[in-house]
Amino acid sequence: MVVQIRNEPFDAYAEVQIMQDSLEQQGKFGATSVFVGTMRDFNEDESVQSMFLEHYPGMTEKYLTQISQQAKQNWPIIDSLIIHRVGQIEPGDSIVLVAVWAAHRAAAYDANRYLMEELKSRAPFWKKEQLNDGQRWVEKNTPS
Amino acid sequence: MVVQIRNEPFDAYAEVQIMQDSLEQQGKFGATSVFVGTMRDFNEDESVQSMFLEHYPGMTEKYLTQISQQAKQNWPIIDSLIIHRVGQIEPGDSIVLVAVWAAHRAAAYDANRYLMEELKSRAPFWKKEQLNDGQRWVEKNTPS
Amino acid sequence: MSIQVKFFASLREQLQIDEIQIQADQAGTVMQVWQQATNSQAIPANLLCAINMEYVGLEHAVVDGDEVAFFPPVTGG
Amino acid sequence: MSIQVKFFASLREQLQIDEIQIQADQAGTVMQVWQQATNSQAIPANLLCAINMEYVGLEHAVVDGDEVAFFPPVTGG
Repeated sequence: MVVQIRNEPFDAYAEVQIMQDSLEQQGKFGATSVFVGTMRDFNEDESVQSMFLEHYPGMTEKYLTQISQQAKQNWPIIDSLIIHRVGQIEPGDSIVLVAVWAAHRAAAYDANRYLMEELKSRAPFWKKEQLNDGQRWVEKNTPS
Repeated sequence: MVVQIRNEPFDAYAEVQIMQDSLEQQGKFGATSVFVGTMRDFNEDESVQSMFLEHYPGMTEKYLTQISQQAKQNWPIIDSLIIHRVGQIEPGDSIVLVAVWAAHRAAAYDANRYLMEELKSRAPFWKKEQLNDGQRWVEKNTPS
Repeated sequence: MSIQVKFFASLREQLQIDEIQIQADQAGTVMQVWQQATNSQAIPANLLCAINMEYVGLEHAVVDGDEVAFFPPVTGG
Repeated sequence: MSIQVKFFASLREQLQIDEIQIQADQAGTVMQVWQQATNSQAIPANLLCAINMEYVGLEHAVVDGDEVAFFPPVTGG
């Protein structure tokens, strides 16, 4: 179970491969579900130049660890990985990566989506978008 | 929309990255959902040495293309990728990769799972497992 | 009327037929193709059928030049 | 009683307070911490509160040494 906050761009699929290669239970996982959230260059009909992602150091890690533990209690999963960017972010950069390894697909899919929904609704991160003519805080996340 | 049948091992996450880099709509996808099915070294309480994956050439590609088109009709997705192995497969090899790119996460998750469920229930592939003491056809897939 | 018939996986092994071409004097159904191609062997539970690579039922009509396939439940993914 | 109070994101900008330490004579609630730290500014709709990095409600009790945080709805992921 790995949770990381990153200040620099990261290569999401390379990270999945690195963690997968390090799993002790090689040959035991039949299903891997991966979600990657990527910064878009527009939002709510406006072009977005870049973004600053603020977080609450300490609480983010604590919260993401708690939901990772909860996922492991709720579903028969083997392991999970969450990486989340903070700081200055450019369009095309990965913002969030969630990966879940399990023997079978239902647990992998369900736990992955649970982690993303919990992260989106409660993890203390805040986005501020730089537009052509100023900046704005994103006010709320969409519920699904 | 890409559908491929492969006779040789493939690097699932590298394939996702290659397809992603080739998408015309850079900066437009905010959500990528990836599922990878991997060969396990046991099944139904028995150790499995390797596996042979038979398919119906022509019908598999046709069927996978149909469900990819259906996914694009059902959800606001940007693109999708399906790669499926056939032939002789070893534990740890990727069997199937499904990736879906969308603006938002609900469409990416839902379309990905739809593709996997349709693939599992109807795509003409058949697995024959090599055990320690002989071989056996896998009789049916689990429904979820 | 000429029909190409294919069998896959465990069904191919049981029947020991990979592919066979059958001739018929008149139009028929997938069921009749099965009977002619297998010498009327019992139809397995959960048998799946396709004409020209599209799923069909046993009562579906077959026409000259069709490719008919029979196979067990699929186990890909 | 000494309480560390933190504000994040748009709330931090509006109040122009990043972090402040407040002293209180007696035990109180998160609501009272808000009032003391902000000079009783109106409580924003959808305000979120945490004590020691765990979500709590405004009526939750605060004890000496607690870290209390206030922030707007989260927008990560």
